[in-house]
Amino acid sequence: MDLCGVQLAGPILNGSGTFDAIAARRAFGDALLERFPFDCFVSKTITVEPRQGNPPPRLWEAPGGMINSIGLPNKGLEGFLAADLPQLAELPVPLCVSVMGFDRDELALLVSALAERDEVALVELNVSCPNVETGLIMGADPGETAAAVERVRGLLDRPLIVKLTPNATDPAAVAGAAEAAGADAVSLVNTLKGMALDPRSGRPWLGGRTGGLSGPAVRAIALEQVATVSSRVSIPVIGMGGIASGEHAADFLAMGATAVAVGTESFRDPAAGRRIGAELAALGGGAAAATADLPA
Amino acid sequence: MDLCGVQLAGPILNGSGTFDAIAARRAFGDALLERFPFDCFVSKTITVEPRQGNPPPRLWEAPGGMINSIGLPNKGLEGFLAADLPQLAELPVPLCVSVMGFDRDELALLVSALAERDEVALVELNVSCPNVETGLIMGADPGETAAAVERVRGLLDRPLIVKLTPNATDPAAVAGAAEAAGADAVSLVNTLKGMALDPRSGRPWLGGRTGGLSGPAVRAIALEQVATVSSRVSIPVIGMGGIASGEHAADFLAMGATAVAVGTESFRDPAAGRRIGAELAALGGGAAAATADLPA
Amino acid sequence: MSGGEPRTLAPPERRRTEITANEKIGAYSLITGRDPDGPGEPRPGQFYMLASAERWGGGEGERPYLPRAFSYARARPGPDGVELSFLLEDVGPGTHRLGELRPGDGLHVLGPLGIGFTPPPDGRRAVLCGGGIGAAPLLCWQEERSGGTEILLGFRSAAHAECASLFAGAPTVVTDDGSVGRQALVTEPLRATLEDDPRAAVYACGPPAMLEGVRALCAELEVPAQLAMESGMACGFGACFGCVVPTRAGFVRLCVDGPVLDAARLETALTPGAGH
Amino acid sequence: MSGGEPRTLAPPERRRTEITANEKIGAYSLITGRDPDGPGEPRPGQFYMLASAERWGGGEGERPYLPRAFSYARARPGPDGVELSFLLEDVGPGTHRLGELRPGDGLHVLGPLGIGFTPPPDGRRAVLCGGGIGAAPLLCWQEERSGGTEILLGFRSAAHAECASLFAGAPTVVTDDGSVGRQALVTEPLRATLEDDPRAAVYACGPPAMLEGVRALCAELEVPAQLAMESGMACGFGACFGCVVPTRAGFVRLCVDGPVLDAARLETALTPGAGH
Ligand SMILES: Cc1cc2nc3c(=O)[nH]c(=O)nc-3n(C[C@H](O)[C@H](O)[C@H](O)COP(=O)(O)OP(=O)(O)OC[C@H]3O[C@@H](n4cnc5c(N)ncnc54)[C@H](O)[C@@H]3O)c2cc1C
Ligand SMILES: Cc1cc2nc3c(=O)[nH]c(=O)nc-3n(C[C@H](O)[C@H](O)[C@H](O)COP(=O)(O)OP(=O)(O)OC[C@H]3O[C@@H](n4cnc5c(N)ncnc54)[C@H](O)[C@@H]3O)c2cc1C
Ligand SMILES: Cc1cc2nc3c(=O)[nH]c(=O)nc-3n(C[C@H](O)[C@H](O)[C@H](O)COP(=O)(O)O)c2cc1C
Ligand SMILES: Cc1cc2nc3c(=O)[nH]c(=O)nc-3n(C[C@H](O)[C@H](O)[C@H](O)COP(=O)(O)O)c2cc1C
Ligand code: FES
Ligand code: FES
Repeated sequence: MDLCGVQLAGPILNGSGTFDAIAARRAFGDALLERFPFDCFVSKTITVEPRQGNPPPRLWEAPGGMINSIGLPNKGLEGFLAADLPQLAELPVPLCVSVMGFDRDELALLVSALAERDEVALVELNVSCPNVETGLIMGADPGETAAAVERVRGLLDRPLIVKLTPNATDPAAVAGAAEAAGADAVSLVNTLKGMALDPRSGRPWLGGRTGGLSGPAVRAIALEQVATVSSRVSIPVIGMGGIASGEHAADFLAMGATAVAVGTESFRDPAAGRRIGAELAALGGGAAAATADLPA
Repeated sequence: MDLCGVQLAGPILNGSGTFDAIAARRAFGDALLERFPFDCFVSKTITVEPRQGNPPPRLWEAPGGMINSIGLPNKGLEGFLAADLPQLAELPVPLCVSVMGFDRDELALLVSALAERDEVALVELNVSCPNVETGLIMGADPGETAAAVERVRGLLDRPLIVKLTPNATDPAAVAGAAEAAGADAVSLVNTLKGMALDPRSGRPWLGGRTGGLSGPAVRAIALEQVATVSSRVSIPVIGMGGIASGEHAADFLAMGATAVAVGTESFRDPAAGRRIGAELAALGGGAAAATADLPA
Repeated sequence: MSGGEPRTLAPPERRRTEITANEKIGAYSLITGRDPDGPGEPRPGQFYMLASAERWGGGEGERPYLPRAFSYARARPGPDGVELSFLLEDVGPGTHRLGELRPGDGLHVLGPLGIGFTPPPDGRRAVLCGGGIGAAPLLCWQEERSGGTEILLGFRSAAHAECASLFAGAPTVVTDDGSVGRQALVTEPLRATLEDDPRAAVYACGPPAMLEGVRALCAELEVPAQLAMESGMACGFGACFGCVVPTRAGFVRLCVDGPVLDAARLETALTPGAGH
Repeated sequence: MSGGEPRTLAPPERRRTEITANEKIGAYSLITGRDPDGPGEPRPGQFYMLASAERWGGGEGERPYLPRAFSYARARPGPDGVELSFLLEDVGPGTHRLGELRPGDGLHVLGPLGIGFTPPPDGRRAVLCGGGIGAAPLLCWQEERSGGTEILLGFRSAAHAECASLFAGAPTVVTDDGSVGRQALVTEPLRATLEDDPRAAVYACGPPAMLEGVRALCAELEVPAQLAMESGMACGFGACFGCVVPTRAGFVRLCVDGPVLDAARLETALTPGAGH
């Protein structure tokens, strides 16, 4: 299939931050590359400066899912380019790099650095963070999102995906603004803001106090947002949120998604992406969707 | 305990639309009144005109919860006052009537009619619907919410609760606007927008196409919103969303709620409210919270 | 009973019963629970909301999460409370889990709920007409109406038809595949008996398409009919407004205004989302 | 093994094993699964992510939803693949469900994962020090280090101490309540043996407070120590970044950079949220 001009063997991506191919290769060796679970690999979100992330505990198991407060630990742009990018380039699938900036200059810095590297097939803007200049969550506000996309659009000759947050009154308006500003695709949903208390102390369990809910619990919410966004934009939509089977993936495709991403389900089985792709292909629709856009 | 000046025997309410005391009395007889599950009864939301509600199917079982697309069926204001109110007045606990208007004039009509009836101890404004004049979801927009509260505030000499929707970028801003406009309390969360497909046809399952997610799946989201809203307003907060045990109730109280409401869990057991109240009392904290505000 | 309706009131809380038997009856399971705290005389056509006490929602299960509705098939007095039997067809996670219960296991019940069957008006004879698992509520209805009932049952196959043996007398059985009785829909013998003698009252339970066939036939022949219907239910006691079916007078909640409805109230017995 | 680390690589997918035994060892359970598709020689200190094949998430379970991490306690070659044993303490829904498994049941495993124990440097003697369920990884480590290991085990009570019988030789056992051995924390006999002869390398596993006691003691006596640590894990293979513990060089993911860490890397072995 074709995703914004990038050829993929199938419609299954990973959700950013839910699969570290470098760490997985340490655990699984080169067998990981031979049986790679995804048709396109999305990196964990990187920022300009290195980040340690949030203090532990970072995980909470919730009904039908989990809450994480990871806090975007990463080596920073330089560390990523030097240490991670060469290893990610060895993966058997196209690479999408996810970036987050705390203001537009940071975003521009990240995108222009990636634009120079041929290993990078696509770039995803993670806009689920506050703009430190305006205080607004970029991805919850159409104007903020449009301004971010406009700032970086000219810096990159490859597809630009905007990852939407579900914690917004009208994600479709944000998607529309991203499209108008030149985004090539949107992906959704990121995690939903959530919280859990330590049963012993009655105080917030997570080191970051609040976290993001993911997994089957959010599937119905994600599917509704994907359906609404798909009906509002004409660029490709990458759907995710609680996908754990080929049937779930088919539901997202039926509601207008061009591709889907698997996140939390990979924690239960690193091969989940491969299984879901196979189940989808067996359903027929998925295979059709996956090949429909291939050039004749 | 005291909720906006209304004395309650404990902090457990029902979520609007999740318990029909009149129908339940047909099924359970007067034993329902002897072992009434809630400390305050909240009616299903009523509108000015009668409504049939959405076509079936109206229910979908989701991971850790359910999606409903009921569509606010009700007898309309006149039918409610004539047929339902006298029966609800027989309940052994104070009555809160939930109302929804499709514009501010409707809200004013509803609130002034209720203001004339002594059986009504509190009124809850369900603002999770679009304002037909502006097209905005009232409860997602601070300005819309404030305007609605201002319009009805002077019409009612009893406590006015504003029920917030979680489908908003910043529910705390909406809560703050409601407080500033004169609301006596806020309650949250209403259901989260969600969707499911018919496994056989691949088309939306629910007659209303989309619906609202409730139950344990939304608990973490609800708790976070209750914590954030509680830290932003000084009026009482009524917390709900997936509460199924005394521990869950205690979590909401610990994060600043004054009282809690039980919704979906009542579908699994009509006595859930009573059980949760007893579990909360056994935890100690709940009993303390429940009596802390009693006049000495 | 209240207000003359065939409705026995339920205690206002879920209670735990203990499974005393689980028998395979061909393709179905007949599970029985001892219910010391519930009323001894539910009315035929009433139902209970069931959930297994273990591995069902609330800390254990993703689905089933909500309880499931089942007509009671039998209620027999015992020394330690009424013994309630339910006839189950395994169609999904809830019925599957219930079918796995073993003697000694806990079964949560709420009920009896809803309105049951009303006796035939003006001396008409009762004709009980079941499709598949719809035989369940007809079993107790036959037991209560000592003698004089005619029973017509349709099944998919011989394995499903085995449950006909639970009925007294000699039910007329037809099957989709002709493996037991004639190969026919149950509306065929129903038409025959009604055309033969229309002084009948029909009591039918089964899949939506069959109920619609019965409804249309009885309307045509001007025979009164009561249909025990199904729809997706979350609560069973009128709380969620989820179980509505369309009637000539608008939507009604099947759990409090049904599940038995007079066929004359319906334009159609087909409801979107009901059946499987 | 890769890069000299004591790490056996895992196949990159979860696989199903079959439970062959589940024995009660006092307060703990020792479950064994036959793993025909996994590597035969995991390294002591490595762990597996486990989930029962039935009634665990994904359609069945609210919690447990994620797999749970367990050090393997024994790996023995068998005709149909390696037999992996895990020693479990029932502390919540996941360990409870695993403890219920019966021979023939399915057990999903991913692993072996993480980095195991490194042999003692420069001819030091190995001192294995376990607290409670922390005995698990020491069992295979003792088996692999034929002879010459000293074993010190601390337990809450006699029921917990029963698992000392799984070890070869005569482990030194102390308990919190004095019901078996002396009433003491395990750091007491550890201090005694290290003060007696500091040419040792300590291998410790147990609750955070005990590990912190071991770390501080070994730092004081300048004895090298390797700690097999715990933290909440979602994935076990570096994907979620959830399992970090603080080290002198910042947070490290325990599942890929541990679970065995050199004590010298830590300022403290106490991590918020770990242990129970
Ligand atoms: C009053 C009444 C009496 C009944 N009496 C009996 C009886 O005596 N014996 C008997 O066997 N059955 C009886 N039923 C039917 C029984 O309640 C259903 O078969 C049962 O609820 C199915 O549950 P399940 O989990 O096994 O299957 P489900 O998976 O719930 O499947 C049942 C149907 O529900 C729909 N469905 C699928 N997934 C979902 C979902 N996630 N959310 C919502 N709907 C979904 C589909 O249409 C599917 O075919 C009765 C029903 C009613 C209303
Ligand atoms: C590398 C490694 C090796 C291990 N080896 C063993 C072993 O050999 N034997 C053994 O018995 N155990 C071992 N453990 C510990 C084992 O993984 C845990 O005991 C197990 O995960 C607990 O799961 P549970 O569902 O039974 O309990 P949980 O309910 O998960 O309780 C465990 C702790 O998690 C926290 N908690 C409670 N609720 C939640 C929630 N909803 N979300 C997140 N955290 C929560 C609390 O601190 C609680 O005390 C090991 C752990 C690691 C990391
Ligand atoms: C542990 C964890 C870490 C995540 N980190 C990131 C991240 O760095 N960047 C990002 O855009 N999304 C991140 N996400 C969100 C996922 O990519 C995905 O949008 C979300 O989890 C919903 O999909 P799922 O339900 O399949 O997990 C993370 C999710 C989890 C669970
Ligand atoms: C079937 C159903 C009907 C509902 N109807 C209403 C309603 O009429 N008015 C309203 O304000 N909220 C309504 N709600 C929302 C609940 O009152 C409550 O806010 C929500 O379900 C979250 O709580 P829970 O998870 O405990 O159910 C309804 C919820 C359900 C499940
Ligand atoms: S099942 Fe809830 S109202 Fe009928
Ligand atoms: S458990 Fe997921 S990174 Fe370690």
